[in-house]
Amino acid sequence: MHFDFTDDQHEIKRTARDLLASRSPFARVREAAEGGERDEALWRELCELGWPGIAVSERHGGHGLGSVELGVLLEELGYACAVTPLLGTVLAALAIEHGGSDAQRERWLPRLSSGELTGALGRAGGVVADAPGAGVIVLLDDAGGGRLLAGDEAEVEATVTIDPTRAYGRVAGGGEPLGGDVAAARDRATVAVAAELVGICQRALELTTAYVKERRQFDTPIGAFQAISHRCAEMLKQTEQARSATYFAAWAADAAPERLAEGAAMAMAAAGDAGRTVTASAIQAHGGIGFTWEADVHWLYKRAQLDAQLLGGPGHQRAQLARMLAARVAA
Amino acid sequence: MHFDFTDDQHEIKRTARDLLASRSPFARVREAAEGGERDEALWRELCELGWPGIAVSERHGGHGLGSVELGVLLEELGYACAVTPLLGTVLAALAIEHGGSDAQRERWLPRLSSGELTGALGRAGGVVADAPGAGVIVLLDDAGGGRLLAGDEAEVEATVTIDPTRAYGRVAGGGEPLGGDVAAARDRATVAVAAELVGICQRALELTTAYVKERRQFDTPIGAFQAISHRCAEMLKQTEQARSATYFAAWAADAAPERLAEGAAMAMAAAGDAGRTVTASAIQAHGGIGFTWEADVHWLYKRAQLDAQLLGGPGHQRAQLARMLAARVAA
Amino acid sequence: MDLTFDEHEAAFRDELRAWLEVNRPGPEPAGEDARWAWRMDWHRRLASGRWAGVHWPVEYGGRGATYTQSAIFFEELGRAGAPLPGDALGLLLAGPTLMAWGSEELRQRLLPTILAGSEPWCQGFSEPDAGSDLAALRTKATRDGDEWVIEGQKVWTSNAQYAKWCMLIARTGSDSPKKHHGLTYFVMDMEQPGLQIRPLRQITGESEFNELFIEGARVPHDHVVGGVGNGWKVTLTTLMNERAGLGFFLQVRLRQQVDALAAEAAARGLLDDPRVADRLGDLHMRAEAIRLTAYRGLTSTEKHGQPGPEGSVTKWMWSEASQELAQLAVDVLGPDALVEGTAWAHELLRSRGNSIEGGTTEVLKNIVAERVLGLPRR
Amino acid sequence: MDLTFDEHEAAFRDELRAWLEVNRPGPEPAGEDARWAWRMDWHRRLASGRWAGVHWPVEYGGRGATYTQSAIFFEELGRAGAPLPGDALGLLLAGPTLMAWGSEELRQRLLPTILAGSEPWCQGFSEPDAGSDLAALRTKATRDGDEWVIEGQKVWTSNAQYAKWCMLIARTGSDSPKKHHGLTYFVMDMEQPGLQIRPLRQITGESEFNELFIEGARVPHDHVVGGVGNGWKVTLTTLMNERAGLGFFLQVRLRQQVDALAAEAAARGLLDDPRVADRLGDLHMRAEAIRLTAYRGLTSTEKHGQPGPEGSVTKWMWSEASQELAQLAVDVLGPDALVEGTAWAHELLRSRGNSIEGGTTEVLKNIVAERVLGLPRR
Repeated sequence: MHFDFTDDQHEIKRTARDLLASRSPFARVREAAEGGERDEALWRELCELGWPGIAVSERHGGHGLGSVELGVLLEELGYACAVTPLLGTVLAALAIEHGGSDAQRERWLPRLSSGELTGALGRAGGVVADAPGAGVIVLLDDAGGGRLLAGDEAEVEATVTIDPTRAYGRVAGGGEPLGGDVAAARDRATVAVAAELVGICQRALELTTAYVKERRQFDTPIGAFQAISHRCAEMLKQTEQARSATYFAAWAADAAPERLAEGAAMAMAAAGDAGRTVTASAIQAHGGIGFTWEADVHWLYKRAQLDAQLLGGPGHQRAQLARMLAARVAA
Repeated sequence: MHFDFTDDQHEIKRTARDLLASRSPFARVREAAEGGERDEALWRELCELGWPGIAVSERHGGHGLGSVELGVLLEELGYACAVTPLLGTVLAALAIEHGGSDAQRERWLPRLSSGELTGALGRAGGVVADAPGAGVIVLLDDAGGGRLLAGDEAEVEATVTIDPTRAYGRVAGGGEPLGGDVAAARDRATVAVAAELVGICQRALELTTAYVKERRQFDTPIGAFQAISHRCAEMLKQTEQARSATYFAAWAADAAPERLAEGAAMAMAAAGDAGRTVTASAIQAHGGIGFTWEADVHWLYKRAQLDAQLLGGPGHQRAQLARMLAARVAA
Repeated sequence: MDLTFDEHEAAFRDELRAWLEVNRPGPEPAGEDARWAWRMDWHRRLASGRWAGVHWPVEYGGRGATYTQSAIFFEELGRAGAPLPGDALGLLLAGPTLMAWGSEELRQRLLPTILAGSEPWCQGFSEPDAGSDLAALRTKATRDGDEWVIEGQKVWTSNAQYAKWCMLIARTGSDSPKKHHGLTYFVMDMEQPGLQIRPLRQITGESEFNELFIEGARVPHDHVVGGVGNGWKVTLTTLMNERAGLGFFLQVRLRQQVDALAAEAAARGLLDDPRVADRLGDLHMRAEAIRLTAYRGLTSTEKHGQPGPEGSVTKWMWSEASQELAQLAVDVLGPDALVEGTAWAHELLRSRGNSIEGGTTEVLKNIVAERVLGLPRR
Repeated sequence: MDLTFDEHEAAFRDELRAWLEVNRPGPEPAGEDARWAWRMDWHRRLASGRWAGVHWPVEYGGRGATYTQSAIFFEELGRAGAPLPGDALGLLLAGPTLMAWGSEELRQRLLPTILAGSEPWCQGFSEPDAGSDLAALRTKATRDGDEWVIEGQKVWTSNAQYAKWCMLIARTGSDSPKKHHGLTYFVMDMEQPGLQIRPLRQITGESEFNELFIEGARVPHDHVVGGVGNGWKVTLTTLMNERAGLGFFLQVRLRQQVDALAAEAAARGLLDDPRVADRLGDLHMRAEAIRLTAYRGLTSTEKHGQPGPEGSVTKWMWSEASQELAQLAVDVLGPDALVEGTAWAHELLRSRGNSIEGGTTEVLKNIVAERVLGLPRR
C-alpha cells in the first residue's frame, strides 16, 4: 500500500506546475480567453514535450505512461486553467486507445500523440470540449455506444459557453462506431476530467488562502474570522475528498480495471461537486473583488461548471453508484 | 395585510407560555418522561382551561376558534415539550370536525373538547402519536382515505420510540370511514404538527443562545466565535422560515381553504427539516454537554424527529409541492 | 392575522395593475447605454402616472403609500416583468435621506428632480479597503472657504457614469480610521473635473458598477447633509432604506424563475424525476417563505417601527435560494444552461453576487447574531 | 502509487483473517458490566493470539506492525464485526505514551499488564471548563514528600469505573490558567479513596463516560511521566496517537452501515426511488473516500512522519457522513427507524456525539485552518 505518487510522478507534477506557472500565468489565460483564441505557443510547447501522448502506448507514438501520469498533467492543466486543446486531445486519445479498434488506433493515435491533430470527446448531442478545430472527435451516447468522426466529416457548430478558456462545440455527422470497449473509454475520460477538476479546486483553495491572509477588514486579516477560515477548511476537505476518489480511479484504470467503473463514478461524483462548490466558495471568500472580472477565481468557477457537466454530472454518477451498490448488497 | 397575531392571539400565546413555564419546566418533562407516564396534573389543568377544544366549534362544546389559535397553543406545547396527550387529542378533533360526518362530530367532539376522552391521529400502519389510552383514533391511509376507531375497538400496541415525552403506538382494527373531507383533515393535522415543530425550534434556539452567552472557552463566551454565532443565525433563519410557512398555512386553514393543501405541504416541508436540523444544531453548539441526558436539548431533538415523520416527512411534502407547481405551470 | 389585502391595498394594487396593463416599458434593449436610457424612460413614464416614489409623502409628490402598498408596488412591477425605475437609488435612498436630514433648500432643489427622473443619483459609500466596514473609510473632505475639497476613491458605484449627483460619505474629522465620528455626508455634483470613473467589469462580463476616483472634487458647504461630523447617522438612514421595498421586487423575480424552471423541466419530462421534483419543491417552498417572511417584516415595521427577527433574514434566504436555483437549472438542463447569452447561464454567474452585494451573507449573519440574538462580539 | 497490499501486508491480513475466523468474540451481551467483561475477554483473547498491541515494538510484546498493518488490523476487526479490545485506551494511548516518556521502571511494570488486559486504563484530560482548551485545566497536584496530592474534577472519563490506572494531567506550576507550562502528566492508581466516579448519561440513555471527582487522591512521585512541568508535551504524544488506528475501525463501521441501509432500502423496493439512490450513492462515495483519504494519510505518515493535509479531515468527514446516514435511514424507513432499541434509532442519537467527541468539528476546522492552511489566528 503506497497511496502517493512515485518519485517520477512527483517530478512530472513539479515540472508541469513550474512550466505552466511560467508560461500560463493568469495574465496569459486572460489574454487568450478574452481574445477568444487558444494559447498556440503554449500548445506547441506542450506538444514538443509530448504531453498529448503521455498515456498513449509507445507503439502508437506515445510515452506509454498511465492514467495516473495523465491525471497529474491534467490536474496541473486545471490548476493553471491553461487555454489549450489538451483536454479534448487526451480524452479522444484515451477513448481510441482503450475503446477503439486496432485500425482506429493506428490511424489516429500517432497524430494525436504528436499533437499534429487535436481531438475532442463528449456526449452525443451535447456541448463537446475542444470540438472546434479538432481533427478527430469521439461521441459517446447514453445507450453506451460511441462513434468516431474524422474532423472533416464532423459538422461542428462552435458554442460560446460561460467558460471562455476553452473552445466548445456541438457536433453532428455520422462517423464510425468505436470498435472496442466503449465503457472503458468513457470511464477513463471521466477520470481524466475529474483530475482537471481536482487541479481547479486546488488552485481556488490556494488563491483564496493567499487572499484572506492579506485582505484586512475591521483591522484583522479576514482569514482570522471563522466565517472565512472555516469556509477555507471546508474547501480543503472537499478538495481532498475529490483528490482521494480521483487518484484511486486513475490507479484503478492502470492497475485494477475491474474497479474502474466504480472509481470513475466516485471520482466525478466527488470532483464535479467539489469543483463547483469550492470555486463558488472562493468567489464568496473574495467578497466584492471575487465578483469582478479582474479577480481570477471566476475562470476556475466557469471551467468547473463545464467540466462537471461534460460527461454526466454528479447526479448521474451518484445514480450509477447506487446501482453498483444495489448489485453489491444483492450479491 | 396584517401578518401578525391579533392582540387576542398574542394574549393566548403569552398565557400559554407562562402557564407551561410554571407547570411544565424541563424538570417536570424529565420526570414524566423518565417515569414513562404523562403529566396527568398538567393534562387536567389544560382540559379545565379548554385547550383540547380550542378549535372545536361551539356547538360541539369547543371554543370555536381557528387553526391559528390552535397553532399558537401547539407551538407553546412544543416549546415546553410538555408531556400530555394534547397533540393527539386536537389532531383527532380537527380530523373529525373537518373530515367527519355529522354523526361522528356529535358523537366524539364534545368529549374530545372537554378532555373526557383523549384522541390520536396517524398514518395507518405507522407509529401513531398518543395512541395508547386514546378514546378515539383516526387513521389516514396513503390512498387518501381515513377511518375512525373507537378506543375500545382499536388494538393498540404501545411502541417505545426515541421520544419518551410522548406515548406512541401502532394501531390495528377496522373502524368506520371518516364521513367527510379527509384531505382537509390531513392538511389541518399536518399544519398542527408543523406548529409544534416551530415551537420546538424556537426553544432550541433560545436554549442555545442562552448557553453560548454563558459558556466560555479560550477566555471568551463561545457565542462570540463565528463558528457558533453563525450557527445560531442559521438556526434563527430556519426557524423563521418554518414559522412563516406554518402561520400562512394556519391562516389558510381558517380563511383561504383553497390554499390550505399547498400551505400544509409548505409548512411541513419547512418545519420538518427545521425541527431536525435546528435541534441537532443545538446539540452541537452545546458541545459535550449537549450530548448528555442532563442537558435538555435532546428532548427537543427527539420529539422533532418523530413529529417530522408522523404525517409524511419533508421529502413527501416536497414531492407534493412539485406536483402542485407542475399543475400551476401547466395551467 | 389577515393575509389578504385590505380595501385600500387592493384598490392601490388594482389601479397599478390597470396602469401597468396599458403602460409597458417595452422590451429590454441590448447594450448598456440603451438599457440605461430605457430604464430612465420607464422612470419618467412611471412619474407621469404618479407611480415614481409612491412611498414618498404627498407633500413631496408621492402617494404617501404605506409599507404594504409600497411592497405591492414592487411586487406588481416584478410581476409585470417591468424593470425598476432608472433612478431607483434616488427614489429609494437619496430622497428619503434628504427628507430626513437635508436642508429645506436641498429638499426643494433636489426632490422634484429625483421624482421626475431628470437628475439621477449614485452612491459613494464603499471603498476598496472598507467593504463592510464603514469605519475604515478613507476618502477625505477638507474645508476650503465655502467649499469642501474631496480626495479619495469609491468603489461599487453603480450608475456613476450616468449620475448627476452622488451620495458621498467622507472623512472630515478625526484621522483615526477606527472612528465612526468624523464622517460627513455630502451631495456631490458628478459633473465636474476631478472625477474619474472606471467601469468595474463583473464575472458576467457586464459592468453594473464603477470605481470612482476623486481628485480635488468640490462640494459647496450647503451640500452637507445632516451636519458636519454626523455622516454616520445619516448613512444609517440611507442603509435602512436600502432593502425596504427592493426585497419584494427580487422575491417576485425568484418566484418567476422557479416557475420558469419548472416549466422548462416539465417540457422536457424532467418533473417526473423525483430528484428534480424534490429540489424544485424545496425552492418553491422557499420562494413562498421569503415572500411571507418579508410580509411579516412589513407588518412588524408598521406596528413597531422596525422589522422583527425575520426582517434580517429575507435577503440572506433570497441570495441562497437564487444561487441554488441557478445551479439546479444547470443540473436539469445540462450544458444548455451554460451557453453564453442564455438566461440561466447569466443567472448562474450573476447570482454569485447576490450573497456579496448589499451586505455579504457573512455580515448578515453577524447582524443576526449580534443584533437579533444578542450574542457577544469578539 | 500502489493501492494493493504488499506481500507483508497481505500476509499479515491473511493471518489475522484466519485467526478471526476461528476466534470470535461471540454476541454482544446486554448491560454495561456484561459488555465490559465481554470486551475485556476479547482483549485477552486477542492477547493470547499476539493480536493485542500489534503496533507495539516486538521488545514490548507487540508485532512491530507498520502503520499500514496497524490500519489493516482495525479494518479487519471492524469487518469481522468484532469490538475493539476492552482496554483500547491502554493499548493505543497509555502504552505508546509510556514508551516515549515513561521511566524504565514504569514501562517494565505497566506495559505487560496493558498488553495482557489485566489493568485497564482511563484518560483524565478533559475538565468541565476546559473542553477543547487544555490550557484552561484546573485540576491541581501538590507535592507532599514523595507523593503528589490531587484535587480537581475530570469529565468524559470513559471506563473510569473499570480502570486500574488513569492518565492524569494536572497543574503543578504557574497558577495562570493561560499557561501550557505548569502541567504534569501522572499515572494515577484508580483504586484509592479520594476518587468518586459518577456516570454521565448520554442522550442515548447509555453511560459511556463518567465524571471523576478527585479529592486528595495520591500519586507517588515516580508515577510522573516525562518530568514535572512537561505535561503539555507528553499529552500531545497521547493525543497524536488518539486517532491513528481508530479511524480505520470507524470507517469500516460506516461502510457496513451504508451497505446495511442499501440492503434494507432494496428489500423495501426503495432503491428504485431516485432520491434515495442519490443520497445512498453519495454516502457510498463518501465512505470510500474516507477510507482512501485515511490511507493517503498513512502513506504520508510512513514517508514523512506525519500525515499531510488529508490527515486532519477524515474524522470530520466520517462524523458528517455518519450523521447524514442515520438521518437518511429515518427518511427511508420512516418511524420504524425511530423505535427504541433498533440499530438505526440508536445510531441517530449516538452519531450526534461523533462531531463532538475526540475534537468537535469546530475545533477540527480551526486546526485545518491554522495548521494546514496557515491562516492567522485571531
